[in-house]
Amino acid sequence: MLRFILRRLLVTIPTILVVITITWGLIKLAPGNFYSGEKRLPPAIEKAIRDKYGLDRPWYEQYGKMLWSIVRHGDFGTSLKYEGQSVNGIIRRSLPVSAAVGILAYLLALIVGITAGSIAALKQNSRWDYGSMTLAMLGISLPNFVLGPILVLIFSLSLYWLPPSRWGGFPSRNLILPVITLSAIYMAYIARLARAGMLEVLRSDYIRTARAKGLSEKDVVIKHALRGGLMPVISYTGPALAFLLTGTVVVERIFALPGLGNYFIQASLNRDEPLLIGIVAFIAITLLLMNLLVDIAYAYLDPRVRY
Amino acid sequence: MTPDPDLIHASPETAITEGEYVRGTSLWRDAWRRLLKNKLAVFGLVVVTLITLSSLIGPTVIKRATGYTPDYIPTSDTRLIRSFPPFTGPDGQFSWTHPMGTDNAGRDQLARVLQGGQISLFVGIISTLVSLLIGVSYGAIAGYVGGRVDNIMMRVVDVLYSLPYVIVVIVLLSMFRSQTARGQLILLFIALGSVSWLTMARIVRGQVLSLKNQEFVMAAKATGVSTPRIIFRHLVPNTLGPVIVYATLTVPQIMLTEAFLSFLGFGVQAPLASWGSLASDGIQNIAIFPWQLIFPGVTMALTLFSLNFLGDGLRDALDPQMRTT
Amino acid sequence: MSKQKQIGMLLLLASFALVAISCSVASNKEPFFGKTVPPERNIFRYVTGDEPESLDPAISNGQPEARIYMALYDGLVEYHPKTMEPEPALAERWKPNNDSSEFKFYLRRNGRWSNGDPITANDFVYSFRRALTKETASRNAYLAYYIKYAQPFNEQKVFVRDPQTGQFLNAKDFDETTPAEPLAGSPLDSTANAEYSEPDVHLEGRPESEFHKQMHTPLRLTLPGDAKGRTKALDANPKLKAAVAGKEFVPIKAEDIGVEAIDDYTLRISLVQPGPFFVGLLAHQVFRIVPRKVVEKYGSAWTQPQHIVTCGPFKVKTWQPYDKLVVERDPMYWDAATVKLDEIHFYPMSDNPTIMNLYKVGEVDAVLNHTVPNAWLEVVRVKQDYMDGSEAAINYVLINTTQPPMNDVRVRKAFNYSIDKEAWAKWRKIVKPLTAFTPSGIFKDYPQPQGDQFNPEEGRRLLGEAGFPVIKKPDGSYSCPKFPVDQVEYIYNTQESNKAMAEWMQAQWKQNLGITVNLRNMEWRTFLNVRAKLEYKGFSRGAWGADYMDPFTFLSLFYTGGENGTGWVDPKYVAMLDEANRMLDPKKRYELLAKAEKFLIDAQPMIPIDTAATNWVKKPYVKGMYPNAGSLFPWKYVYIERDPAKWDYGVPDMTAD
Amino acid sequence: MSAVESKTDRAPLISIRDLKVHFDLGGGGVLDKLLGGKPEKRVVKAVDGVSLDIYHRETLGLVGESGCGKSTLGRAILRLTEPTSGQVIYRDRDLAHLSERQLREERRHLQIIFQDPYASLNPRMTIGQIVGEPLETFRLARGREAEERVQELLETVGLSKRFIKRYPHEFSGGQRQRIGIARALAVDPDFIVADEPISALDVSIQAQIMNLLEKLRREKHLTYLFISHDLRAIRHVSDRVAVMYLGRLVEIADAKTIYHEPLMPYTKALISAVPVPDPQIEATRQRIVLEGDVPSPINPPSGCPFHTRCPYAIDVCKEVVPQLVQIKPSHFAACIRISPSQPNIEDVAPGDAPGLESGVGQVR
Amino acid sequence: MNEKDGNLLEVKDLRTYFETDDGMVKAVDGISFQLKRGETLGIVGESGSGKSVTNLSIIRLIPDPPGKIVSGEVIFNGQDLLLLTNEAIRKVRGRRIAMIFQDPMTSLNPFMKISKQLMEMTQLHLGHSRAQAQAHAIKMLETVGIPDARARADNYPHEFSGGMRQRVMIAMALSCEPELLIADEPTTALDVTIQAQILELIKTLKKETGTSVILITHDLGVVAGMTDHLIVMYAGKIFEQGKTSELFALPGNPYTKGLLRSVPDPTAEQGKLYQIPGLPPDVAHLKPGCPFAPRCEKVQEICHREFPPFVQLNADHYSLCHFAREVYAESGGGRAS
Repeated sequence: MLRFILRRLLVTIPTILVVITITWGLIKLAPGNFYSGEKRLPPAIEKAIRDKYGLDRPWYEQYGKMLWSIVRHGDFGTSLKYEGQSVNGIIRRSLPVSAAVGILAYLLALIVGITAGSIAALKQNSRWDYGSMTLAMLGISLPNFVLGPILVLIFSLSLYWLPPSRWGGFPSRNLILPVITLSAIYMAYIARLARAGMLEVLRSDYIRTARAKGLSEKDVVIKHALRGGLMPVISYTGPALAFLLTGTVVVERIFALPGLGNYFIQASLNRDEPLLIGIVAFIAITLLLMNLLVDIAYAYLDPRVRY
Repeated sequence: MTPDPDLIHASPETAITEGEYVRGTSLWRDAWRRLLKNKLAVFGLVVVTLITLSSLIGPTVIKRATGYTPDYIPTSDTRLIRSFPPFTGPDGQFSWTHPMGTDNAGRDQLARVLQGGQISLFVGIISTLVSLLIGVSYGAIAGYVGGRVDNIMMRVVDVLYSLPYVIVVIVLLSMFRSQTARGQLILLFIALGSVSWLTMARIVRGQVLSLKNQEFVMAAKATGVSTPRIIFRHLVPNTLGPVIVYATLTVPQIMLTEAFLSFLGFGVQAPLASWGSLASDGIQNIAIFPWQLIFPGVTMALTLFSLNFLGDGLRDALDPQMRTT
Repeated sequence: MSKQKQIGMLLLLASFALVAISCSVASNKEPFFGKTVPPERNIFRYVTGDEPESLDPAISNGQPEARIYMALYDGLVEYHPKTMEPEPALAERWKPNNDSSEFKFYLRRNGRWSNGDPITANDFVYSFRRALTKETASRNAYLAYYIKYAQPFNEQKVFVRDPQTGQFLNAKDFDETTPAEPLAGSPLDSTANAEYSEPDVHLEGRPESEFHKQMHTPLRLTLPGDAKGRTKALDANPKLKAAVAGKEFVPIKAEDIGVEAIDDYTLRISLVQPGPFFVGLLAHQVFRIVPRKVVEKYGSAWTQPQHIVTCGPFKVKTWQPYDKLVVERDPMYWDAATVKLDEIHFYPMSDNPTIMNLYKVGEVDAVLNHTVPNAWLEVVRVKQDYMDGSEAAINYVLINTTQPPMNDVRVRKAFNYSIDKEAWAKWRKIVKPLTAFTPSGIFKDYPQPQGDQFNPEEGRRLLGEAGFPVIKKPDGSYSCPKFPVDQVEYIYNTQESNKAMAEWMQAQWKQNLGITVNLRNMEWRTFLNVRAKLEYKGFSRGAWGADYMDPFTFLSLFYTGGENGTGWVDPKYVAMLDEANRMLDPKKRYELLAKAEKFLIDAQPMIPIDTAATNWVKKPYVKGMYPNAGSLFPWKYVYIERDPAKWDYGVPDMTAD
Repeated sequence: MSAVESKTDRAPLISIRDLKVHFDLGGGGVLDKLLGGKPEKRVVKAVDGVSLDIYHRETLGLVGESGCGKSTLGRAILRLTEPTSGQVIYRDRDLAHLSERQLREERRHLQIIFQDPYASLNPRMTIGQIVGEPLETFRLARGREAEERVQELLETVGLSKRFIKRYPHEFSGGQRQRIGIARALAVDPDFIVADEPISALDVSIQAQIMNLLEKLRREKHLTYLFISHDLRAIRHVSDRVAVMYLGRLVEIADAKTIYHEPLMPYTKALISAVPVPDPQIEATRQRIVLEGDVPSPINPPSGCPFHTRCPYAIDVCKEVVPQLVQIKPSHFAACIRISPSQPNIEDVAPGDAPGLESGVGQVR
Repeated sequence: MNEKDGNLLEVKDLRTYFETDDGMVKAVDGISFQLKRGETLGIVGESGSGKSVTNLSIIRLIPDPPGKIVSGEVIFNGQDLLLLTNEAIRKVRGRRIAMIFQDPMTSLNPFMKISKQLMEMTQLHLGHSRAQAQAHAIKMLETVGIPDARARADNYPHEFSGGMRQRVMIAMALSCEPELLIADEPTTALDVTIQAQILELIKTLKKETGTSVILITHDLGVVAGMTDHLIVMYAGKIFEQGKTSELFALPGNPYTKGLLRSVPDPTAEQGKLYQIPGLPPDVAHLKPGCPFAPRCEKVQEICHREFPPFVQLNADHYSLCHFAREVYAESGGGRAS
């Protein structure tokens, strides 16, 4: 197991380096710069800014310096756009925001999704099944940038129940709408995955065995079916959680949350090189780590899987 | 050589039929038949067809009927340049002129939604095709060849996954700059297609990995079939089910991305619009003119909703396993 | 089966619900936009716009930051809450010399930093020098270029000194930019070019210090600091090259800048030219002071909440970037008695609908300028909390004048003629049509010139003259088949209002000239890059808001050649502006500026569209905040009024004092 | 001396020499050593040194329990599974060492029929396409001619030629197996590996397929390697039978001989385990019931792989790897407890290993 | 014979149908049989003949939908199982009627330890405490011949070989000492040597516990040595039933006869094997007449037209054939009435 984990981590390193390198190259290719404004700055000032951040040094020097700082100290430098703020600090600060919303949304999605999916599977082709699957389809079909504003319209702008946006700390009422918006599609996916998984398991021989043993339907489902039926949900959790943890751009934009996804877009738009590279590397690492974590969880949950 | 008479003795098929050849229920015809039995899929098919048709001919019809084109801004009369609620005329009274109301510039929303449908459906279809073309071949090759090649190909996918999409699009659009709306649209397709295939590649690879040890592949190998032919003739068609389902899931993803790009300024260019760009415009005004979001949003959701049902139905219909009880 | 019905029902229900909600929202007859419940505590919640780049006032040039700096830092002067005229801040009073080329500021003695340290003239000297240091890389340094030797110092130039005599070479001996012909009818003011050979007698008698004397020696010659740039400059001017031979180059030091602390509470600023408007400039963020000790101790991290020391009415309490900046009343502030709020919460947000939604539900008390989306005006403008005021800002369309067909002034004019700016203004509701390049009605006594009015006939004629005849089609519409449509486009950066404007322009040109100009929207920084590098064809969106309250802030956009995004450059225009700026009499100066402006609009490197208007909302219980032309608010006057009788019902009176 | 190179009047069509197919399960890398997870390289020795001649026009039955490597051997001969080492000589060419292109040419003559008639036909191709594909690949026929040929093939295997446009899912298991056979026949092969061709079929259909294969062998002069775990079927269709256990051949003899006079304890047990459809016999018959399971090929037992279950095993069996040796004329076995002089294991004195002297065993 | 006394199970006119896209599949269509206490009944048939469905119907494990027990009675110890409540039938399952299935690889829950799966049985039905159940589980594992049962009880199913898993299944099935054990193709997925082991085991355990057994298989060899009575099924119908010995010796149905002849006889010389021509029928589209008619070598015109009668050939030997007596006679059993 340890061996497996270490091997996976080792494979990750070159991938991350390639990602960093390409991202760096892309920013260099992207037109525009972080300091430009409606009125163009006098050349001398532009030069001063470029000198300050070493942007006029030869490319290999800039690249080497960046890489060395990352490899040697794990330091992604300081943001260009936000003077004096370290990239690591920005990530440390924005991650909890994204993570809070993301994890809550995923928990909600898990609870509702699994319940709905399992019920649908157990009562296949019943009203329950059609009802929850129609809702799940709706969840998949309604893009969150439509759903979010509609929720805001109803619960904030019309009913004045909940704040329409902003981060209000954790926990706070501000979280409710973004969490629902974010979880909708995951809820729907999980419901479908859970249903499919449960249906497959319920058809399997060992469930027939369990029934033949005389177990009640409740025990058959809870003790025997659930674990196997939810394995697809587990493997979906990895990438899903990684995306959720690292912030979902759209929801963070709609609800003006100071999360990682927001910084990610801002860094791209601002051509904030160190910040973007830092976030990209962080997201890539999280993605790979989450996948690894899921594999480990899989091995833990499914005794047949061993590494 | 004459067949051994007792070998073909009275098998049930002999009863089936007339004619030189029994054209068996071909997979497609059979699938079609099964699809028609699936009520939800038929619902999906009907809605998608209706929306597609009305997107195609709707704007023309509206122009004939009311004189409005999707990009008509009534600049001569500033009174008209504002957003009317659905079924409301400039006088605030009931009117059939704008069943979906108008947008900020006083343009007929119905015409715009229909015209947006052209773009959105087109974007969705083209990008999905790209994702099919690249994703399926890439995944199939990686999965079939396996070993080091597979490893490298999948690392490439990992890397592409992790790249900051916005920056990629910025660079792409600045490197291949195009003045015309159509050129911009093509660039948009490239930008969207270039990321849409990643997940598809992974899915197909997974499928191929499990398929490639099946005996029919070995049988093909044994009869000397070349590797490309094995991949594209034998393996790829058998990944169809998951591919179709994922393809239908790609469409909303693409539309979402397209809307987001429009939102950031990389999407379709005015006066063209897509459902995504209409919706993101609508979001701007949600507190004041909710119909600007609701109509494109609902049309889009309805389409995706139907597409999903259709995709599910197609998957079931095309699954050879589903046939045997 | 029932499946279909279920789906149908679901969708139907959903759309009914939504339509019902939409009606309830639209038919809102309240006097104010949303809730009007004052916050429980004595705090004020304000949306500033984009996330502040830094809390260091020297760094950033944005308006969001400017508003925050106004809470945290003080300068010599502060903007008047209504007129935006400079009013005394850390400087109790000031005195210009007779040609406004030198100012003496008398500081108040009770100025203190938030850590209790007294504020002295040296803080100003330090802060100004720091802002101009190349390493600071201040985006705003150019605003201080009026200070003597500030620009060459910022550009790291050198003086030229004769090693034997120790004498510096003077600029005027090598000046080549004398105008080719007299620019103005009136003779040049004699003092403008006068040498300061005599000690300054206009002010308070004799020069007071060595430094002051030095400031009054003739302007020294400066040359680029790097060898490459210098060689280029010298090669271009043989006379100069000869003169420089054998001389030594002395880097310009911070100490050479024309800022002097006469004593702890007296500051003198010497300018490179007369600057009647200079005091107005001093309220700008770049002239606000920073704490030397802290800056030197922590470097760029000095603005972090745990280190920062400020000098404004408020000091930093907590800072969560991209979330909120909380500032609290600073008891050390010299005018702390006037400060009414306990705290201000600055919310960095940039998405207008989101901001407006937040405002509507009463989560914020006021929002920044240009937050009400155009389409909302219909609803919001009639509310009593809508802040409608004239603004020192304009919208215009830039033209890339370097490429055909737009290099032909007739074509440019044709496009200008065929835009109905009146109709546009009517549609936009709050803006005023503009034919010149300065905002109308902002600068008192400024004789703003008039440009061409809407005249599509004339436009079509000019276009035909330029070789692109416009044909009237049987159905009454126009077409211009010869016009190379693929050679023009209209670029803009993605934003609702820009898109609306672009579509409007497109429709106007199509209607009046029969030319369909392609629109191309871009992401902000790509747009800036494309525009600055003239990589666009035809037209580009442009807008500018005043840095300070003077027409020059607009006219100077075309001052530095080539960098204005149009490629249009005319030394004559530059000379005209120079001449005007050398004029001491404000009235005459205005006349000359207006003349230059007329010259500019006749050349038509851009199409002026409108004078912008302030466009924001504040809750009626927010008092002491006015829709001034720069949308900059001295926070110490702002307070929360809990008595509805005293609320603002409508735009607060801007004329009363 | 290699046991299989005995004199026969017939020339072998295919000669397999010391064929090994090992599957690497990972482990043993630098990382593994460092971390101690799987310090040993783990290898499945699916086929471990098999030498075998298959003669013209014979049916060689290959029997063994699941996991013994019989299918792997069949596939390795055709190089559908890459052999690790050894040779497969066919017409003086070593199939195991041909290039991909040369191999593809040779495949014309060597075909395979699979166990699972559901999995071995591409569900998305018509019968005509499936059967016609080899023709197309080897450019044997095209267009009208190819179609006729396909029809002919279908009739040969007892299917109506009218089925040509239909899909596999429309057929029953037996019919699909016929399609698989038609595909194999399309190229006119010399040699067919029939890999458990009847295991997945219903009893009534098994007989049909066995008869068909037999008829085709007669008519088309085919040579079969008939792989099965069903001793009854093997006995019925084969001329000679080879018994495999854990990747090795343990006994080869005529079908009749092996059924009536098996030498190896394993073969005996195998035959005795087959239930006979006759209540009388079943009631009286004394079965040899082997203890335990077939050991895992990852960690095969040392010495004779069968010693863990063998009722006759003695201590030496744990150390000595028995070689396949001719015990009786044309009857080879790999057991150290028998020898040509003492072929009957029951008669060997307890504890004796006569085979050791006569070269059956080799200390590893 | 007095049927009331000895019968543990009596199935009467059982019909189980499945609704599919292709139409109604009559998987089991009106079958009746009895099983005496302590006896072993074999059910033989090819795939799709309805033998498994019969047995799933007995303990009501037919997936519904699409399956449905349309009619019939299943009288177990005098009680009609089809009339029991869900709660009551659950008490029968596992406790009184236990099942083992064809594929031991998939029939055990892969996520659960062996011990837990065994313990579940006795905890549920016998009210064992954890410790009791544990001890019992280990005892059962030892009984079925799992070496080192105590240690291996904590393994997961995948750590067992196929034969071992089938032993575990048997241990589980027998842990509540059921009155009836239904073994549905218990050896099909196993190797011959293992098959022999398992069959021996079932035989031994049956002898020890006196449990009645229904053994379902397609292998005539398996039933030959194991069963007292035999049922041959084809197309959802019982084609022939009788004492095993008699049925093998004197088959009274052309299908049974064909089946017996098509099994290769290892003792005989090579040569052409007897084969039943054609394919098993499509149960969804049965024509009137005898379902075996298209494949029958004794087919007459009547066979295509009329459904054959269930002819009694001997005391408890029945055959579904128009010409049952002729066939019976041909086999040498003509003398019986």
